[in-house]
Amino acid sequence: MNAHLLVLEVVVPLMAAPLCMLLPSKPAARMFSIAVAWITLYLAWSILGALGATEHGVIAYELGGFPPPFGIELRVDWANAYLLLLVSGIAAVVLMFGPGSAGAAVAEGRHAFFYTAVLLALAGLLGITVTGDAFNVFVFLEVSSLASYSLIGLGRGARAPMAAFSYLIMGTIGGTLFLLGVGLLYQMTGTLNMADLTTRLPDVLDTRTIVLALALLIVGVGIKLAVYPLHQWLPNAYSFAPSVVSAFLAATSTKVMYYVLVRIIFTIFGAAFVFETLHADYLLLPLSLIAMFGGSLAAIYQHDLKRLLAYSSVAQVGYMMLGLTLASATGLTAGLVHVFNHALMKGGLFLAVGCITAQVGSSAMGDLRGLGKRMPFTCAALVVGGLALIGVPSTVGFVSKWYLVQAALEQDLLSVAALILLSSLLAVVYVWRVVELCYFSEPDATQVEVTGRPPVREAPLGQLLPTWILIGSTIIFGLTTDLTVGTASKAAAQLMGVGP
Amino acid sequence: MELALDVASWFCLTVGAALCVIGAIGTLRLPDLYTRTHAASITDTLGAGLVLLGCLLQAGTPLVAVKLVMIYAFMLYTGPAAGHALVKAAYARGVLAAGIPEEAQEGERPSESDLPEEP
Amino acid sequence: MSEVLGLWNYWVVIVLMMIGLYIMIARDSLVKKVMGLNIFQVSVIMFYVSMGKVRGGTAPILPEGGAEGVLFSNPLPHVLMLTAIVVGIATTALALALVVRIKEAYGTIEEDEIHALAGGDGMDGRSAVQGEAE
Amino acid sequence: MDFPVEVILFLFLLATALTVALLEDLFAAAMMTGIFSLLSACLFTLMDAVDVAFTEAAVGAGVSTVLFLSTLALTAQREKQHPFTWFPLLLVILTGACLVTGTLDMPHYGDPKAPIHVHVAPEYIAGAERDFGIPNIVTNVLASYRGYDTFGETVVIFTASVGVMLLLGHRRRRPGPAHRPTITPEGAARMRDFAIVRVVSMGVIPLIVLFGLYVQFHGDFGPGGGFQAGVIIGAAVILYGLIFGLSTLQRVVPSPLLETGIALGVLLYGGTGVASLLMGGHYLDYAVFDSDDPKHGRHLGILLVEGGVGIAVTCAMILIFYSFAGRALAREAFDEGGGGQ
Repeated sequence: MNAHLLVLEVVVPLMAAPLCMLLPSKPAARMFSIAVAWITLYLAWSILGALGATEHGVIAYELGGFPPPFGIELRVDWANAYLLLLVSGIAAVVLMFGPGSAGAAVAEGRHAFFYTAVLLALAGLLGITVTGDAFNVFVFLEVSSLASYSLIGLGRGARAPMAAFSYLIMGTIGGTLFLLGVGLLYQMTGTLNMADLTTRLPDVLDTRTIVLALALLIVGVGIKLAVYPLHQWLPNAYSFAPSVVSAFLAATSTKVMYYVLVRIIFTIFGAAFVFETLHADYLLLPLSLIAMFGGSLAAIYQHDLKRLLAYSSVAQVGYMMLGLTLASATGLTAGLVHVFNHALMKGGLFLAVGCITAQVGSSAMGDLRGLGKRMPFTCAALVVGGLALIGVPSTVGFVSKWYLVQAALEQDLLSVAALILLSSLLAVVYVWRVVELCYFSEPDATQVEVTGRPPVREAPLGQLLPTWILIGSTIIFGLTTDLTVGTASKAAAQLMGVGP
Repeated sequence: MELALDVASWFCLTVGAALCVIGAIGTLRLPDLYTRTHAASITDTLGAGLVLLGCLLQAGTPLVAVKLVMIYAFMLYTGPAAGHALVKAAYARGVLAAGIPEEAQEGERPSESDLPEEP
Repeated sequence: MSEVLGLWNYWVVIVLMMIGLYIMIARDSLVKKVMGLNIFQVSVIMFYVSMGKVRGGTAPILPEGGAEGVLFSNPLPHVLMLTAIVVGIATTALALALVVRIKEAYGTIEEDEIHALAGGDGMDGRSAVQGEAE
Repeated sequence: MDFPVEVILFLFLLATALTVALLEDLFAAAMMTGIFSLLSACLFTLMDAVDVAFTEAAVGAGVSTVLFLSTLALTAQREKQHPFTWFPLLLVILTGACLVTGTLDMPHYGDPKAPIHVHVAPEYIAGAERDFGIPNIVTNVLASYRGYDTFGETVVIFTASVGVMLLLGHRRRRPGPAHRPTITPEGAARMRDFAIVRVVSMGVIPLIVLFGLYVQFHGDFGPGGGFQAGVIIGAAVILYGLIFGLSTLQRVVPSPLLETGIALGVLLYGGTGVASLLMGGHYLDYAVFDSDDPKHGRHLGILLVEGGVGIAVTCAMILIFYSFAGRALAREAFDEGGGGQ
């Protein structure tokens, strides 16, 4: 069984999805999908363990028994093993939350379809992460994207389908540009296997076609990753989607796309070509700095908590891109650590918003007034998550910013280090707005009467538990960094070609 | 023998192609939907039929020949039916024929109340 | 000159792609956007298929007498593009389903009118709240 | 020799694409997109990609046209005129210029010495006869070397139908003023009154299904395979629904049956892989199915996975049609959809 871990990681959720659709009842589908997500988490953990036992830190699997580059190869090293653990872990926790507001949008008797779609999105993301074949990335990218478009379209209110449609148009442009880029690479080298591409690309690196291929791949992935200025779909998609879907996508989808970008730049093309020959950092570095500030500034002016978090995601993608652009082992470690940490905090925060919308019926900032007394645990989760976003010591945010600043200082980019710290102050502003509303302002008496809803109570345990698992782990992984930083630094060393 | 076959097939192909062009001109130039459909049917049956016959004469194996015959049979069967459905739908929707006064076309078509009302 | 003869069809495909892309980003009608999406994807498929063509080659199906001395076009792009076509129709179906939902919610499928109805370009928090509460 | 034909077809394609861009009548534009697909299918045939051409014709000119027309019947028939803006045009021209620059170092069209023709592909052509004995190399590569991609492809179509059912699968609880409940039965009744259409379709539909089955099982030898067969059989069933009404069709093929079918199709594909795992091979390694004769085992495996694709795609096509037709507010979906067949 051990030998087939890689393929099982994808096939288990992939085959569970149609099975889940056939389940007759809502609780059965829910329990089944949770179980499947935990199995994938277990498999991801085993893969990480198996990787530690190997000599070079690489596990490969030949699908259909055909040797690469003829058949499709699955190939896992430290970077994707780390991502597998993150994605399956988030899915395992988020699925426990239940469908939230998406439940209302699904027709009676079709509730299993919601879980089917989540499992498909999960399978797609795991498939992207585990594969060693460039075209296969596209196939699983589309599986996960199609599932996420439909999940976003389930959001409450009239605007969710429009947000999903805009995302679909942008996402398909991105996916198709990616496909075109893969096509150009294939045309110049004759292979689709990533490892084979790495060996065959140096012969043709000086052609304009390869430069174009790189540009297409970066733009294609950049759209799905919401790299500034290609992020326009993200705020609407995250704020109109059901909260649980926002939590899942914010914590996994962009993270996997970040991994794909890292794989393209560092494994396929090589950092030397991208950053020393082409000087992509001249473009990417300013863009990531603009994202950090633009995203945070926009977040400050939002009137809706979900939208605030969505804009904060744009800023956080900026931090990750900054780590990548620094093109050093430390920078890459910082980027990868931040991927993990941001997934924990954003997942937890969106779940907390899910608790609030389930009780209050809205995520508008105004409705947060005085919520600290009525929903103490949920608001505490918001505060802890917010502190992690700022980067307060003993939270995960501090760890990633520490490494990021260190990487900037390593290259004598003092100004960049200063900007990182400065942008954290912006996070303080928008987090403080939330804290102030929750704890230091009284609920609007008129508002309560107008809405005429039953008094707001604390969210049920079934929703609080997953929220606090994620929020709690932002503290745990802020204190013990062995798993995150340890694995990320191994992955970074491997990607830079220095390590084992 | 070879030559005779070639000549015959060339003849069929050329005439078939010419008929297709005539059908196309008719579809563009005729005044209304009904006459245009009529022109298009030339392409459907005669033009395509002759082209297929020309190909049939060039067919090397019986399998190919049988396939070509089946294609033509299918076209003969479905083409007119599709044209019929199209024209009848247009008629029911109130598309007028050219050259006939509008009043003369009233009355015979199903009245609007028979149709499910518009959203 | 040899470039013109050797690369012209890639250029035509690029023009087609750009027409599709233009429809997607410039037109306001959502259905029209999906049509542009179709054209864009078919052009990329055509790009792949043209690079699989070998001059003087034939379709990659082994003839009955054996494949001795027969030159085949490259089958791999064909295989990949079959998958891409399926992805294309799947995306189209989902996009059109969303369009139907949007029409039901707003009564129009013109993007600018939807934004006007939704209040601003979607950057306004108040309208986000209304959307949520509906 | 085929050079001028290609040039002419490309010119037609350009004209069609421009027409789609300029037309304000969305029905006409939908038909033009169908024609665009058909022309591309012709070009694919010239470029030796017969399987791709087949699929594009069935999907682009068939299924997606029906989907477009059903959507238009539910939404709007004309596009509004908008003032012209320069920015998108400039962006597109710039992108196009970059792409053209990138093509300059490419191997030329049809060059037999291009990297893609010398590196991996020769093995596929040699292996088709040596290891598989399947004449259609495309079917062979699709189901064996890249069988995992094809599994993903089946899941893509499954995902799309799950998504469409999630979004459109339920009736609106409170229809707005502009909407009426579905009027499918009446709309269909009119088509049913067309005696000629009814009789012809009763003759044609079984033939189409038969042809679909031929495509399914002949895919090893000629162009075709599970996906194309699924689309064709699905189209036949949809045609039946267009003529005899959605409610009649749903009595014949009820929705739950299709939902089970699509799930089983995906499971059959994935299950073939799991079976090969359990028999000691790698995932989707069909050779283990017959330890004495790997060729035979591979045949069996390819038959099974193609069957899975066929079942899943047939059910997916019909389910997607159900979701749209179930929302049909006007009879146009049926009239015009029937004309588009």
